[in-house]
Amino acid sequence: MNPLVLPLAPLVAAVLVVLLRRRAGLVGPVAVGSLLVTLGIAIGAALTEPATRIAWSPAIELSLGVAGFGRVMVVLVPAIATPIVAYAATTETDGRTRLLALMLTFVAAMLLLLVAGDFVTLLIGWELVGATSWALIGHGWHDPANGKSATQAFLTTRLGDLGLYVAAGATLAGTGAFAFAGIPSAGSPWREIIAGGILLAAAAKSAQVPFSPWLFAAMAGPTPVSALLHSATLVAAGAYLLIRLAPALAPVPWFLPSIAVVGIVTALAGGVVASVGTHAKRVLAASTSAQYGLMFVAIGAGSTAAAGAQLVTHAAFKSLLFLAAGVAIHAVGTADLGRFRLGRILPAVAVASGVGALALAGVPPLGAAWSKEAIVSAAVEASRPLAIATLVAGLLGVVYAGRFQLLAFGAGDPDRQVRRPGRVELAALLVLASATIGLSVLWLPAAAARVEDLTRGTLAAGAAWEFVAALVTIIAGALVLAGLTRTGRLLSIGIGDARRPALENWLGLPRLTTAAVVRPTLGLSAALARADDRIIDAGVRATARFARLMSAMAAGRVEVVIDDAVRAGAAFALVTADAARTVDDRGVDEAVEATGRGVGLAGHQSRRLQTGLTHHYFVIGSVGVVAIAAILAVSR
Amino acid sequence: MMDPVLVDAAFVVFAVLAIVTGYRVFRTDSMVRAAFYLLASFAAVGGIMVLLGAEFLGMVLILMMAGEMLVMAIVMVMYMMNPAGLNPMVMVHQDRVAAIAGVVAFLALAAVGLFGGFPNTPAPDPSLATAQLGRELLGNSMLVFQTAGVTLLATMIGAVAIAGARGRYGSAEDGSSEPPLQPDEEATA
Amino acid sequence: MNQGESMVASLGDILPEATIVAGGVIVLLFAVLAPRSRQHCAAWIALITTAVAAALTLGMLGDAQTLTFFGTYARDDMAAIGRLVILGATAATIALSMPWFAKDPRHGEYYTLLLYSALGAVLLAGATDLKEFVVAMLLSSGTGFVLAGYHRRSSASAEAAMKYYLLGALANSATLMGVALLFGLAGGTTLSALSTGLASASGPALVTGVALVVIGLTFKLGAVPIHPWVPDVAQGAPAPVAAFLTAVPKVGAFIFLARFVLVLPAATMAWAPLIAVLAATTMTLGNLACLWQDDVRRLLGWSAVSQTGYGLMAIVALGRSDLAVTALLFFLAAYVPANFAAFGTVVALRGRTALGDYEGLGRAQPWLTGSLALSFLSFIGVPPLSGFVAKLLLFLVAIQAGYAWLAVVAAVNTVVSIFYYVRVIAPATFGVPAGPMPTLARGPIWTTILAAGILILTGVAAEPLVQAFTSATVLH
Amino acid sequence: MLTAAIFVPLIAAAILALLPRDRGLGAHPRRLAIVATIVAAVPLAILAAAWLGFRGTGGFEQVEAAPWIPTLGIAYRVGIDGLSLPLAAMTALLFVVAIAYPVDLRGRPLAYFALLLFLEGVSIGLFLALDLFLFFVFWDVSLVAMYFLIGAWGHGDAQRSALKFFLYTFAGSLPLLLAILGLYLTTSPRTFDMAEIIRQQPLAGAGTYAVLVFWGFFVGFAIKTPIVPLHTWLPPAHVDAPGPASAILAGVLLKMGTYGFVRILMSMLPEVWAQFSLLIGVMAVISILYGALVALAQTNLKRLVAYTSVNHMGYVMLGLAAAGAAVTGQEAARAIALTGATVEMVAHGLITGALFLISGSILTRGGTYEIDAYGGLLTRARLLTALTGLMAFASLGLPGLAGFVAEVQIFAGTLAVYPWLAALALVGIVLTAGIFLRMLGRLFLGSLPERWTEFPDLHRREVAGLGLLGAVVVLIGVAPAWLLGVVDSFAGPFVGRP
Amino acid sequence: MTTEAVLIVAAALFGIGVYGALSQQSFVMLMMGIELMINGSLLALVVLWSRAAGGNPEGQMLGVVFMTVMAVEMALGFALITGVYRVRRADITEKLRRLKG
Repeated sequence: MNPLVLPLAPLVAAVLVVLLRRRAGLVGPVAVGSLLVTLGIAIGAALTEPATRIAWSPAIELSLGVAGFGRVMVVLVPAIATPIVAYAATTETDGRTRLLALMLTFVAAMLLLLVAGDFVTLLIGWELVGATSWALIGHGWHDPANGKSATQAFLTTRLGDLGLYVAAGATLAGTGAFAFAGIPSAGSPWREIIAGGILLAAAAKSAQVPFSPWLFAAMAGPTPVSALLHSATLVAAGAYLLIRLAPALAPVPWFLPSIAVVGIVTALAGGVVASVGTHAKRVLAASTSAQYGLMFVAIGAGSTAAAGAQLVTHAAFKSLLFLAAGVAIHAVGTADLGRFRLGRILPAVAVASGVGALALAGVPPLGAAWSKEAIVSAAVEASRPLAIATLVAGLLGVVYAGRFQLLAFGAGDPDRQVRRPGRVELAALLVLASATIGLSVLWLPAAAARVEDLTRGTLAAGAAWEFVAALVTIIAGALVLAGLTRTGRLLSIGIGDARRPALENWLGLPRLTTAAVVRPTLGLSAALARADDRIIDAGVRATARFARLMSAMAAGRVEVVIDDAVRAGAAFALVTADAARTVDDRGVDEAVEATGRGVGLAGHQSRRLQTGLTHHYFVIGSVGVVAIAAILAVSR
Repeated sequence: MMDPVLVDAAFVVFAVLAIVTGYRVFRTDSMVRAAFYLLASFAAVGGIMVLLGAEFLGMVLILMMAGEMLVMAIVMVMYMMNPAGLNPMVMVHQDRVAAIAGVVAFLALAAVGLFGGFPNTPAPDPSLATAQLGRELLGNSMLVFQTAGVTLLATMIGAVAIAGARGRYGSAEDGSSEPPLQPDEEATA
Repeated sequence: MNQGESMVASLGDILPEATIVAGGVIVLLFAVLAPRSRQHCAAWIALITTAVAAALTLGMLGDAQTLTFFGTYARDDMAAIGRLVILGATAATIALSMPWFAKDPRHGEYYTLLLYSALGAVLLAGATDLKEFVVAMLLSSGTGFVLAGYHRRSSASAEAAMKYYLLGALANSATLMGVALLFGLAGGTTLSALSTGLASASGPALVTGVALVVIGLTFKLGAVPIHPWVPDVAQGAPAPVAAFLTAVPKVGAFIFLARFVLVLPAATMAWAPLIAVLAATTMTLGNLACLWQDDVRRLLGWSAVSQTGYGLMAIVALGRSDLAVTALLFFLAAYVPANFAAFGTVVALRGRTALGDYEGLGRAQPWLTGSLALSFLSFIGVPPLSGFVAKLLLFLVAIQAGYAWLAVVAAVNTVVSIFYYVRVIAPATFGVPAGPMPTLARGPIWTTILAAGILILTGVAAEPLVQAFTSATVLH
Repeated sequence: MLTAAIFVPLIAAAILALLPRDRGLGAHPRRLAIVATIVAAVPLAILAAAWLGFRGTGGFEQVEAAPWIPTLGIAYRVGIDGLSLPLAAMTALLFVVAIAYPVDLRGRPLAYFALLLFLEGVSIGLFLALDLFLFFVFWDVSLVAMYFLIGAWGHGDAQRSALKFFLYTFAGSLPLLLAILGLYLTTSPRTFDMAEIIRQQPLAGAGTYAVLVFWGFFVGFAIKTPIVPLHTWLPPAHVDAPGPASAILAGVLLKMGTYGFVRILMSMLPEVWAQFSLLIGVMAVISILYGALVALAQTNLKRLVAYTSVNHMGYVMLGLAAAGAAVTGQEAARAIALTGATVEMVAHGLITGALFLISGSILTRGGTYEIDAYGGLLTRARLLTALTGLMAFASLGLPGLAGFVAEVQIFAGTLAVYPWLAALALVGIVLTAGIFLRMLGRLFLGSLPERWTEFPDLHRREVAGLGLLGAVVVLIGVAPAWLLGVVDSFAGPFVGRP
Repeated sequence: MTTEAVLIVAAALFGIGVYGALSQQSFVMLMMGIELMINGSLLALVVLWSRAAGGNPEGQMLGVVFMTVMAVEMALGFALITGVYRVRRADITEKLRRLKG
């Protein structure tokens, strides 16, 4: 089997969807069906590990293959996407065809990214994922704000993409080709450059600090889009890349520690943001950043297997949570967490969401708890402060997970009139909730080896006290929640309205970016554009001044030498000066134009030499003879 | 051959005459007088030329200039501002520049005369000069001679064409202008 | 030595020239004798004369290359090629003149003068002797003064003629002194005598003599410093004459200048820097003065000045580049038709000369506009017109001669020149005509188109010309 | 056959120019457009055939030669290699679309189509020419034709812009001519034959003389490319030119400069190029960043696209700087940089050509290029939005489209040679992304202003033309092997890749 | 009567001629200046012919040529003066300044 079939299947389906846009009834089933087919193909591929090469030119060969952690991911992506697309097909009415086609394209791009065995292919998938996400986020295009958010998201991730370009170039420089396989053989400094590039790309894509705010912007898209982007796809790409390539780059001494630092910082910062947020989707988005931060910690600590497990479990429960949040938002028409509390009205949804929240909090025996446990173990093995920080992040996780669940689906007024979810929505929730629960198999003793095999990584040998510590954090978190609920500060967390916006909005990070990057760029751009329109005003002035000086000199000297003929010269010298001043006063645009004008002035001047008076011509001729004789006499 | 002293004396006289009269051409207040000064200057130069052995050239010069100056005097009387051509007049411009130019020209050529480094190969027998000229005219310089003839012919035609007031078909000037921009104006023109 | 026989034999060397002399006389006699209604036939006689002379010249091309008339005249390819260009230009002038002078009662002798003026240029091109040079220059200028003033009722024509005359008389007189000095230094007047006689000469006499001769030539060339007549004649003289006078004397003068500089003693006389300076100032001044001209004829006059400057680059390279002669001759062969295509347009448009009157010419007279544009593009040096090949060769020889700076100056000037050419072409092609734009007659139109056609033809098929020019011998 | 590709449009142009204006084709612009399009397609077909017959030997193929001015070593020589073939083919394609594209003919259809066909022959000729003289002839003539196109069918201050364009680019062509002559004079035997000169390498080790010749060429090509700060002729020329002329100007004429860099400077003066390649790289990066930043601030659609051209040509120059650098051991990367630069020429030609055509269509409909005058056009013009979006994404280097294929190779190749320059240049792609996303947002998204409620979508001729370009852009983006293979057959041997 | 002395006389005549040509307003007077220049040239020629060129007959021929020049220029000058006076009533250079620039 050609691995190219994997991305092609949803792509063909996307085309099919567009073609079928007039048959409204068929669109949804085709989209979902195609994903199921893709899922089948993906499972097949994961078992057979196909690989192929496509030659672009004698110098560039693309290699595609399902290998390593990619085997898990190719299955995971369509598996998560299927319920989400089904959800989208039933809930979204505005531009549904476009949305579904784009989602399918997005899945195709994501699959291409996953089957990439070299940097060019990776870049193709990577950038296509970014571009389709731009279109998905900006789906509601009538509102200009959505377009802006989409652009922000795209630009931020593209900034990270530069790292990938750099890594690609460095790989080429170091190995003569683009394939991942060559990375270990790349020498210094290329390996360092590759490492730096990949770290940048992964951090941007996985919404790590300082790139995290784009995830908020990405919330401008419809709920299924958020679910798709934040669970197993867009955001996962960064972590996936690190899981795939970190082992090869591990010899770079600063590489893994930096990953860990980025991860833990994000995990903590994201945890805080998620804990104080009041916008349902943003809370979840911040939690996504935080959870991916944990994955980075795992990778940084040397356990790609733990990160992989976390990625899988997170994909399941986060998409579940997003869909649940979507149902809730749909029901009440707002994303403000203070206005939800739908537990009594939508009990089924609340239960499903509860499963997700428990997973997010890392409560055993769910699979998510196992993966979190593995991360802690890895962190312990790597460094003690890291381990402690990881535990703190876990505590925050319990808080924001619980807070979300309580605020969104806590007990509220049972008689509120809200829109109720349809069957497909519930089914999607059910599927995802089952998956979340099903992942509890990770606790089985045989699972560890299996995970190590699937991720091609290793798990740290955990100690018993770590499990205890994890339980303690959960209990502590629960106590905090209880306290907050008791004091009625669950929503506000005791933070004043003045400080809330900054805190909520990624601790003010976006404002910093605006001030430090966006504004200067735009300002520079405007300034340059102005300058370009009237380049080098100074040049004009200088030219004019020079002309004036010259003509003044001519006026002074020439009058002494020959009176009449050159009195004319003096006259136009003055005119030149005058004209030059006019030019100066006008303060004209470009240096080129100034040159042209200078020549034009010279034109006026030289015409003045032709006075129309023959005796002047005689003088010119006489001077000419003298000059000619002088030149002849001087030159040898 | 004349006595060298006499020759020198004659040369000095002619030279002074040529220069002084030449200068007076532009320092007189009457054009007619200027013409005669010029004639005198030419005559003096003709004299020097005779002294130098170019009898034929010298005499031709004198005769030619005599005729020419008559024409010039007539033209002046005909066209110049003061019909009599005898009234005082100063019609000079850029006098200073002209003087400088004249002095520069003189100094340069005088320098050429003094330091020119011309070879010193005098004519072997000046008495043969006129006969040589005749042979030259019809021999080596045949082409030059013929060209000069054509030139004189062309000059005559040209001078008549420009200056002649009456043509073969009435006034010579009718129709002697540019065609009008629009053809219909031609009828009225 | 039997002088009579050799004279007859020599006469065979100047058959084309003799033909022109005879043609001129016949035209004159015809003009005197024929009734007014038949006067225009004089033009045909003149045209036939040029054709016969050209045919005779063609026969002489590539023949034995000798000096004739005791070393005073060259019967070489250089002269023959110059003669062909001059005769072609003269024929074009005649074609332009026929309708232009149709109303002039002195129509007939005009052609005699024209033929003799051409003869002057022809003789100048062949002269290898200072006497012949002086007489030829006199013939060429004397007739030129008259031709320039031929519109006897036009004050502009009279003014142009007078100024042309005054400058010419001054320059010629100065030249006489130069000739006298060179004769004194060399002991002879032929160029070969100069080349041996001047070999050891140096000092102020040589410098002054050469300077004064060069001054005379700059008058004929319309180069700085005796250039001011060119725009005046271009504007004031009858348009066909303007075309003639801005082109034909130049051909003779360029060729004589080439012969002249080659006999100067290379050891003591560095003439190339002088010519280079003259070239640079001439092209620059001509171009600058063109920039704001609102009179198309005057513009063409100034552009003729600048073109002379380009041509002088070839003179600079003489003896320093194996292609200098090629460049010079090609320049002449490219410049002359372009000049006639431009002035021909003016003639065909009944002397239309105000820049504003050219607005919308493209819609009214597409063929003439095309010709005008082609001639301007050739002046600029846009391929594949012959002006381009000429400029390429000029740049080439200048660089080869070590005068790259001159090539750069010429290049800068070329860019400047675009501006004023476009000032004419742009309104002509993009504008809308304000009224009808009647033409004079078919003859000038066809002449113009033919001249423009030659520009394309000699530009695209340049090889025959390049080959002929490269193998041309230059006697002196 | 290649000769026919040059001369069929030239001859057709001559015939059109001579046709009567009030009868026959002259009186039927629509029929005339069809005829012109068919003629314009002939070179495309010929070049397609040439492509099929292309063997990729590394040298010039399908050479056709005839003596022209043998005395001076000038001959008519045309042929193709992996560099010229893609460019010539792109040119032919772009011309077919440009000629078929609807435009306001101002009552002079014959002249319009004659000029465009003339320009097509000339442009193709330039890329196929294997003789410096012939090359220069085509170079200069293209300026004249473009001058008249802008002047006669432009809008705004068209004549001034046309003049500026003409003066400026002609000023560039003269140093070029001087440099050609300087180079020619050193050949022995003297010849203008490019292949022979490349073989001779007459200026190897020629010191200052070679450097002077180099900068003559450089200035000539840099103005046309254009490289900042020699770019100021470009925006006015583009803004005032009619859409198809803009497309040709950006798509074809700018490529002449970069093509000249490779074909002449890098091939004939490789030592000097290597000597200055870092400087050239720096200039390229300045062009990239400057072009992008200035474009970011534009409110005029055409100026915006024009400045992105400056930016994109900067990428090309960057690739060329890296490809010609004297860095041993990175032959593979340098070949990739060269391939990328060449592909960028093709890609930019197609993409920016299309964007200028689109600008023309928008002007026809809305009467202004001011971006802020529009908004929400997606409501009314879906095809316009789709095609603009496609081209905008292609221009910002989205994978799957032609621009990416070029840019990834340029960056990767350059990074191996000049890591810091490449890193700086990469910022350019974020900026271009910002430029185009903002542009798309402001033109098409948001709410539709009242005045555009009747805004018509593209019609068939426009869709067909843009669709064709789009298809090729996608084809190159998705499966570029057919193109890269051809280009690589030139690039590999050029850098001496083992 | 040395060569140098004659040449200085010739130089003086030439110089006066130049002065006249440049300083005179009237066409006729101006022409007289030119005549004087030729006069000087002629004198220089003859002395050089006689003393430096060994009496080469070409020199005398050149003298004839010079005189031809003088005659032709004067004849045409008068004709042109007549013509200009007829259409422009102009007798001095200052009156001819329509063509300029």
